[in-house]
Amino acid sequence: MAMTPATLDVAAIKKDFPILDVEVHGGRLVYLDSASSSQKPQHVLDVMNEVYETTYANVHRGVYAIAEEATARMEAARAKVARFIGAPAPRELIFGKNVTEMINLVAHSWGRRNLHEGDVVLLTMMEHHANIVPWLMLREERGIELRWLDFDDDYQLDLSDLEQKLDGVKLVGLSAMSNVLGTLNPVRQIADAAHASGALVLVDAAQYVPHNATNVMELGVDFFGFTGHKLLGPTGVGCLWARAELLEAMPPFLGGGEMITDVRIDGFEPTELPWKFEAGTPPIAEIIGLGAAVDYLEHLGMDRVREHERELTAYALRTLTERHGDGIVIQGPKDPGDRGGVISFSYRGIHPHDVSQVLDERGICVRASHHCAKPLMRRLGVGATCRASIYVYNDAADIDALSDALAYTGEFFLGNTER
Amino acid sequence: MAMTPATLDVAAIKKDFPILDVEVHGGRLVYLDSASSSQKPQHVLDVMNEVYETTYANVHRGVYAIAEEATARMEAARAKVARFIGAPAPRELIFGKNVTEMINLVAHSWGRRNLHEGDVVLLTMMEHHANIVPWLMLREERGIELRWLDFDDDYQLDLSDLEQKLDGVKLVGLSAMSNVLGTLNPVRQIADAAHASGALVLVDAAQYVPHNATNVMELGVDFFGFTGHKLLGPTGVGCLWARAELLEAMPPFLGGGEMITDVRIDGFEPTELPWKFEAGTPPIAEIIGLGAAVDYLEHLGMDRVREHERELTAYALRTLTERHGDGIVIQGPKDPGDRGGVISFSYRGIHPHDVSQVLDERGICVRASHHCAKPLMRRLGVGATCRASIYVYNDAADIDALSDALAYTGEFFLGNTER
Amino acid sequence: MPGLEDLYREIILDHYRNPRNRGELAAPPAQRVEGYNPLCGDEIVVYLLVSDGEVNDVKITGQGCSISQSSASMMSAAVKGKTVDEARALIRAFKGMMSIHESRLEGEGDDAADQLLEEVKLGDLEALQGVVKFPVRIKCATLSWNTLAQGLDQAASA
Amino acid sequence: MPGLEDLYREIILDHYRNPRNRGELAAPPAQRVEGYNPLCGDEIVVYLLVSDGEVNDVKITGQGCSISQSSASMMSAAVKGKTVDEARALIRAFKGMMSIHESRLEGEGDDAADQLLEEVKLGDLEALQGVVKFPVRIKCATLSWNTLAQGLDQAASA
Ligand SMILES: Cc1ncc(COP(=O)(O)O)c(C=O)c1O
Ligand SMILES: Cc1ncc(COP(=O)(O)O)c(C=O)c1O
Repeated sequence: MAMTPATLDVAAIKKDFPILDVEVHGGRLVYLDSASSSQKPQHVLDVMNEVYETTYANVHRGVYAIAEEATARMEAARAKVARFIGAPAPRELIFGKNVTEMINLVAHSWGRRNLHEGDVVLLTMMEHHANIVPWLMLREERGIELRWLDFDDDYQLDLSDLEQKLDGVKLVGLSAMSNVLGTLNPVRQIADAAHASGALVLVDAAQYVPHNATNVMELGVDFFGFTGHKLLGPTGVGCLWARAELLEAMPPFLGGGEMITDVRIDGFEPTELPWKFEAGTPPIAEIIGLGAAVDYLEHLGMDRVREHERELTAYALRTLTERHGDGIVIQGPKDPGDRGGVISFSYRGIHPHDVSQVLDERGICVRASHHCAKPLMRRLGVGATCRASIYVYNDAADIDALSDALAYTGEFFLGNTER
Repeated sequence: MAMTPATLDVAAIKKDFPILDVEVHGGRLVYLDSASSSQKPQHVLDVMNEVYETTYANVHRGVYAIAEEATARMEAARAKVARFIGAPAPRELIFGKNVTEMINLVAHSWGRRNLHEGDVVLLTMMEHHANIVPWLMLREERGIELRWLDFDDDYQLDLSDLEQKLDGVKLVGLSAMSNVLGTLNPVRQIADAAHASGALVLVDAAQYVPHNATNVMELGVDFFGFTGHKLLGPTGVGCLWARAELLEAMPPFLGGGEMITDVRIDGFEPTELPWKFEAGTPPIAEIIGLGAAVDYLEHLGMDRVREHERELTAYALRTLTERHGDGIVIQGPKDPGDRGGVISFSYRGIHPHDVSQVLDERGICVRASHHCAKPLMRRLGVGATCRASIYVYNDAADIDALSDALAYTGEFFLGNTER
Repeated sequence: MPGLEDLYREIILDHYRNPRNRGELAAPPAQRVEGYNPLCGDEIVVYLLVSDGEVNDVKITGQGCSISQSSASMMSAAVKGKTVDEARALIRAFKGMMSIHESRLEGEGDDAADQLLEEVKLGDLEALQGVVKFPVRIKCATLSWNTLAQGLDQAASA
Repeated sequence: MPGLEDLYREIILDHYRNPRNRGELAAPPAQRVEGYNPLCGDEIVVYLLVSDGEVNDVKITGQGCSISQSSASMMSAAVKGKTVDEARALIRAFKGMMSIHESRLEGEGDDAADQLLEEVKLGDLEALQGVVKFPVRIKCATLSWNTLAQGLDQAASA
């Protein structure tokens, strides 16, 4: 018998998320904006509260019991998150405030040491600003060149001329999954080609890690960033994994306490990994909270999470196109196997802001925005899209609610005809 | 009748902090390490939980109700914290992950634009690494000069040759209160002298804001950083206030979402204050939690907080020296009016690690460390000190417990004689 | 919690579905000014014919959400035929009505804005007052007004 | 929760109060190596007289906490008169006992260390095992051992 993962028990999962009990405008909350930020299960809140209520202290160096305990819990969370993404060693996992900071860390520390005028950084046309602006800043500062990988009619990266594109490239930066199109990119294939031509690979996995079983070694990448608040974790914590040799050769980024072994009035020595890149008091409770989020997800099983989302995405694509026909235009791959549960669309020419506003009246949360991907918006020829995105706590009823509310939105703005 | 602030009702306050009910090694927790990080009142935890449980969403641009509400709460917290420090406008208050990051922000963004080879940054010999290492990094990178203000026998800054010292100085960086000595520095006086000679002033107020009524305009400074976790707030949030003209003239620091108005494949435009300096998803719940901490402190009254700490510090200095005589050496100003409630000491030649370890057995938390101030440790001629530090939830009984446990520590290591 | 009816008053939807003064004017003699809301991608072009201190004609093109488009339409109807001074007073009053959130961030009091609101009659435009309850949408509502202000400056220096 | 008695065994306090092999050796012929724990400021100097593959004499100076000082004292007693190979095996075994926390951070398994522990007899040194329950203090306990290792390397290449 083939090992098919059983489906998630979404009804039970919904009960784990207190916010899903909230009433909005007199109805239930239908949260379809997890690509912006996920909701948090009670377990994550409980663990953070427990730390603050029973064993909170600043970490590292404290000799007393609650400081030892807080440190042990934070480092245990580091080990857990590292294992969760298949990292060979916890000391290769650096914490900061969000993935944006982590990509900036790479641009500042690795980039300023290794990129010089004329060096090329290859990005994709579906990057989030977090993986564009740091490189634009380096371009302004030292004249590196940015090059772009476009995508085809099914919103998949066009790799036909990848080898030429890689010429002169020192770093490839790509998102493992687009936060607008939902496209799951062929990270391994690109990483192999990049390495063959001598480039390193930075992956923005903000949308990938929350939804897919992850193994950085199998992906074969060099830098790998993701963010806690999209992963059922609290705000205020981001993660960067990188190979130890790379991190060891890089100069520190932020300077301050925790990241040194010695400071004199005329110089300092940075300390060992991971703390070398963690200046100042880390987000202690947040890291521990992220560890609890990982526990929760592992309890569900990441294969099941992916399978659930693939099925629900298939259901959504089918339902929305069957019901709304040409009225809805979905920007993203057709095959649910090629994509995650992020569905960008435009509806009957109604502006995304207006769509989202009317959906809100029905308790439905979708994002109407450029989704921090303006180059992509220009490439698509739109100013903004509506985006519905799913996670473990969503089910077919949520999709049906969206579909009904879209029909209502059409009536509201355009009058009574459904198409 | 003179307006003397009534003393705090510490017994009632202790009940607001769940962790103070915890048993350690079978006794009550005596937390005397608030200079490292403060404990959190139930109110702060409640507010953060409430956000996550009822109205959590990513901030900015979300059109739906819970996103509007989360944004409104975060921006209300910004306004509250700004008011708390007497800042004229909320948009002058930038949030990051800790004060270390905020000082690095100034060094990267203002420093790299305004400091060139040979320019001088004047620091004090009692700075925390957070206000040293970023400048050492700039020194390595572009050959700025660091100059140092020493202190006198009563651990007060020596300002006798301040004018000469200011010659060629572009920036003065000083902590408003030393995290080791407890010294309250004459910020206004130094700021006036600095401005008169054309230098700007950056204040590390990590130890000041939690314990003193603060008004940045009256202090007359330019950059002013502090950190949430020492201020009854959660981990993961730091603050920088600076005058709007300065912030507006500075280039952005981290690049990514939220901090732009436009991104093209060949450039970007940063957005307005404060978001220009807040790339990526901010620590949403943490900022709101910090707002709740400020509410709690304002409810107590910052004048009372200061008065309580002055009195308790006086009591501690008296008790410890009367009981332990020459056995205890306290590094810090004698007059409680000149200092905050941070008491560094060495005890009968016993190593601080050992002292702290034995105190822990009695449930007493003090820090044994260089306190991230190695240049100061070298200046004091010690490797480390023990540091007991107080806050609103400490009382005379906590000091008595410390004093008794010190006697026990002496017996434990040195045998039965008290001196 | 504010509801849809606070935002999408009938008169707003009417202006959205049947925008007034849609079209272009030859520039010159007219002023042509572009406005752009980077948050949502809304674009607007305002054409403005000013002579003898009076706004003789206004035309609007562009695309965007119902709030930005209806606000532009209402704006065009409100300032057409007014003196430049009256138009400027209207801009100040309208932005006063809208800027409660923004001015708080600046740390300014709202007194001046409140006073203006009492002096200038906004008429139909008051239908947009509900937008204030939806802070994200304020920039949609003010886009055409900021563009108009730029156009008036341009005309004055022409 | 581990208590004081886990850490400060009587034998440790004895070595702290009455350190063995305190003093200096003329260098050369002895090796002189400095060790430094930046976290707590502990300093140690190890003097090492090695000849014919044997550790003929060891002396220690420096200052630090009871754990670092007693560990140094015990170390000196344990390796004096041992062959260099025996001393190296002792270092590995001792660090194996101590490094549970550190090796986890490296992502390595603890199997090799466990095996070594069974083969090499640590004797008195096992009193330091309690330190493992106090991760912050591990670096205190290993300081003199790391310094010894450096000294042996230095002697080998001298
Ligand atoms: C004076 C001073 N500055 C800076 C810091 C650094 O604060 P954080 O670790 O929150 O960045 C501290 C506390 O550790 C401090 O006491
Ligand atoms: C693909 C991608 N990269 C980066 C980010 C930025 O994440 P954060 O705001 O947590 O830094 C996001 C989410 O906003 C994203 O979807």
